[in-house]
Amino acid sequence: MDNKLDSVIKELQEKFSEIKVSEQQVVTVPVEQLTSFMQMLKDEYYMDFLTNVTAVDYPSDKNQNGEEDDEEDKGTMEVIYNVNSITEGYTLMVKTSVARQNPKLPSMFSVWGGAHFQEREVFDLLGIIFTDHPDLKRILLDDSFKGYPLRKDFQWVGGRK
Amino acid sequence: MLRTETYTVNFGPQHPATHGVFRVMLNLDGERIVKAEPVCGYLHRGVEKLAENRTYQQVIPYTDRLDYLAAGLQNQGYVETIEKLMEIEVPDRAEYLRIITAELSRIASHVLFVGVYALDIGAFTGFLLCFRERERILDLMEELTGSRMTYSYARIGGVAADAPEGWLDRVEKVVNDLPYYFDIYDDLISGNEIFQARTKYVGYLSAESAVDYSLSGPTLRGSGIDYDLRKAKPYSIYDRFNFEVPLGENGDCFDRYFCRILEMRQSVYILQQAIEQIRETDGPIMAKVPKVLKPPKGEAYHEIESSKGILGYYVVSDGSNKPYRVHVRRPSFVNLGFLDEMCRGGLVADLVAILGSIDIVLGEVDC
Amino acid sequence: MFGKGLVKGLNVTWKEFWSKKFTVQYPDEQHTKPPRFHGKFQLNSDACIACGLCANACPNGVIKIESEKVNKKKYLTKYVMNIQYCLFCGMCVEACNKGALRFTQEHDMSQYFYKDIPLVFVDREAPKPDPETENKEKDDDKSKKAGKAPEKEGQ
Amino acid sequence: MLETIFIDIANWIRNLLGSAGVPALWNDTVMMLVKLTAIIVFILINALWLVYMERKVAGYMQARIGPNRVGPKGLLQTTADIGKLISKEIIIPKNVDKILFLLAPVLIFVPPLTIFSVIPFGKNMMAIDLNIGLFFVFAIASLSTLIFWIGGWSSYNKYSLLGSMRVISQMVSYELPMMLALLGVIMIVGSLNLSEIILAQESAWFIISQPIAFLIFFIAAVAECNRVPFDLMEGESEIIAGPYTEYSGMGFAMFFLAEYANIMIASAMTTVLFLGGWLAPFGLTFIPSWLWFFVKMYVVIFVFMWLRWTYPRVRIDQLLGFGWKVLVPLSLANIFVTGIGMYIYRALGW
Repeated sequence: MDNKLDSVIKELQEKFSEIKVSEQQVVTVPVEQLTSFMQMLKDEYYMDFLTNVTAVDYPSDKNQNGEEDDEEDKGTMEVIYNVNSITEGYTLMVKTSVARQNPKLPSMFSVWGGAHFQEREVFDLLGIIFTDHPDLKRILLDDSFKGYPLRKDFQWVGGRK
Repeated sequence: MLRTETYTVNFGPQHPATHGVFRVMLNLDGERIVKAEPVCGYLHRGVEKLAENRTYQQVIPYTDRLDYLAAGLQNQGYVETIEKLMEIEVPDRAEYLRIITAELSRIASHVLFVGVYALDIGAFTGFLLCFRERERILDLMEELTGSRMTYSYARIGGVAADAPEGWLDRVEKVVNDLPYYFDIYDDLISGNEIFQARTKYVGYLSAESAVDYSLSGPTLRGSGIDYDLRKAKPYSIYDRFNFEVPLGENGDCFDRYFCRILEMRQSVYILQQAIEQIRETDGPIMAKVPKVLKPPKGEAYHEIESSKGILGYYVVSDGSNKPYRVHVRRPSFVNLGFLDEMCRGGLVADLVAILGSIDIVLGEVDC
Repeated sequence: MFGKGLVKGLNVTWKEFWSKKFTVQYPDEQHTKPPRFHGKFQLNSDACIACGLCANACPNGVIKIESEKVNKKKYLTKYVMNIQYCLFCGMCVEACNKGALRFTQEHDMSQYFYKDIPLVFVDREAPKPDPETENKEKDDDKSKKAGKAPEKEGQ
Repeated sequence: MLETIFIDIANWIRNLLGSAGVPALWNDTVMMLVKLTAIIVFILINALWLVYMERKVAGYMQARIGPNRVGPKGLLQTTADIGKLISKEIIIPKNVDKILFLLAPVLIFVPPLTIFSVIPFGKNMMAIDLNIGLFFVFAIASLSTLIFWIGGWSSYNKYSLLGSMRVISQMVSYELPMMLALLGVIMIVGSLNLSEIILAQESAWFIISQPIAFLIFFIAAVAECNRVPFDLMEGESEIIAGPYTEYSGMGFAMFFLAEYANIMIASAMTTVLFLGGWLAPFGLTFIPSWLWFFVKMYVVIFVFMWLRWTYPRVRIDQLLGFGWKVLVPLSLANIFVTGIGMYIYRALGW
């Protein structure tokens, strides 16, 4: 199974020179090529099942340490896609990172319908904007909620004494 | 001039058929559904955020509260992810105990589904009869873990406690009794012509759109797609058991319902094998795990087949004793994504049948 | 034939009508609870050494422990569980090395007033230390101060 | 003695009044009032008992024991429930049509009470011996639908409206096969008088000679009473409680009890029309006729409950389709066959 995935990744590396592959076979794709890369995964490698979409917030170290810095936030947010192939049986983790200042990337709704709810959830909790998403609005939190709770700098008010 | 108007009905959040606090904004034309927009979040507790302030072990009780009807599966999914992250080998006996709890949880969840679905369709008796059988499973779990629903049984590297004396015999007895009760459900619910009229050819879900919308579990298999992670990518020790993956043909509510009944029978089969094999397996129930868990920097994504569908945990570690990020891919939540298309053109009564056949748990949807 | 399922269903309910009933009439009869049942907590305050492992293991910050140092030993002065936040996961009982904290079979923990909910196991003054040992302790304190710091951090 | 106990009581009162010199017209009026009061009390006590019975039957079919705490064996459970409901506040939502909203629960008991005045409970035991009894019964019975609709419409609630529209469509499509099915019986008897219908069953109950008519009538009666599997009006997993959604306290209790009054009527009519009314089967005449009537009625009521706790609910389109496509043609065919049968019967000169 892994061998199959290895060959797929190798082929992908030939086609997209800019992608990076880690030891755990995690593919990192730049945002610009994301849509064409994903479309290729679906059309040519039968990766028809998008299981998981999520994102992780990585603020830059400077801000984490609390040092005052007037320069713009250099932190990033990683968006993670887990794609399975029902027919071939392999699974692939695809990552892409966007700037924390302006977290925008194309929606995968046109490739997999399953992205619809999950991207809405990511938008809701992390504030990443998926352009071309048909109905991007809050899904778990209240519409009037301010802030994005899963960001690391989110300040939570309330709770028990 | 004669004209008709559509009107909006708030179906929920306090509605008996939404299985909790879930709301569907219905646009109705008479009784026909024009649009059904699911609105969730009434039970959002921020488990993912809470997990960031807990140590790795302390997250386990919170996973119980996601799918509280099948907590054993939730625990298993989480601890296996951490074990994947830390590369821990779990002892065999612990694996068997996990499988037994997981499959018992699956049956408990499916039995409840059958009962609740009967209730949704209008048959009250099926509901309470199913509870009677579920109770026996809960009693077993209480004996093993001390809790009836939120087990917190799996631990990173093993399980919390070994089976008490005679427990396996009692499990075997219950497991051998179960098929008799499934026959009763078949007589009372599945075989009933009114029930079939209500569910057959209702809420059609084509195989293509099921895959496209990432639906999983019996909802996907009801449309005839053979995708059960226990078979497709055997995790834990599922490769040691013989079982089949039941599939539906038409992709309607009845197929989704009946898949679950058949799945319970397969679970019974797995359990019988597991009990036979665990009797020959002695040994520790815990791997050698440090008291303070500090997984190496990195990330892991692991999927298991829960009773509702594919349950995935994504955990990022930054090397400290608390997870940097925990994300749960909840099957109930993703399965809801196709509700609107399935309901369109149906009647209000069909919405209840369709929503019931997806088998959502609000604790899991809202996380 | 159409109607077969309908008759079968009627047959099932007819049989159930005459069969054994499963109701447990609660206050009069009670379910038997297994030994591992997660009921009300019980603390053996003599066995407790106020190490704080239980408080650390708790995912929800339910347990509050206060202790004073008497005669070189930690003396437990306060042990309160705010069980309104308790998940009954059993992590604290599992963490206890001395077997001081354990579950009982008692499940009825309802109270009329909110202030009565927390379980106060220990709330006492520390006994006056013996003057002889106290002097010794003072000497020990000075020498051991450096060693103590990491212990506190662990809590 | 036991056979005529109620008639004796009535005669005793009549004689008492007569000997006291009350004019005949007043005597009749007083007698009528006594009879109607007796019927009202009878219905209310029965409705209370039926709620209890329903809960017990439900419990037993669901492997539990049902109410058993209030009173001996839980017999006072319904009384306690009604007491609770009476003491509750009647909530009137903001935009409801107040007059109709409050009128509906008051009116809901009128049709059942009226109908019971013509039903023969035993030999010569009826308040009014009406010539067109059967016609009267069904004319009044369909009125209760209208009252449900009044309640649902005035509630200003979408669920109530959906429920009341369902009631109307259900009534329209099931009243027809019900009446058509009964035509077979009426053709054989040649009278609309309920006593005569019972007496015509001396040799064989109509359930034997008119089995299809019985089935159609029974199904339609279940539908008319809004019972499972045709309880679309309530449909608690779809439209919460239908027309009752906004009712609270006593308003709700009235609707609730009226449901059982309607069941009593449906089962009483089934008994009268198909099960031989108060006629004793197998020559067991030592048991009083009115007791036979009750036994038969309660057997039918039990079947009603048995169905309710077994079957799921049908959908509105299936309900209407079943009524128009199956029951109506079937009942027409039944009339046809009955007519031919009667013709042959007469031609043979039996």
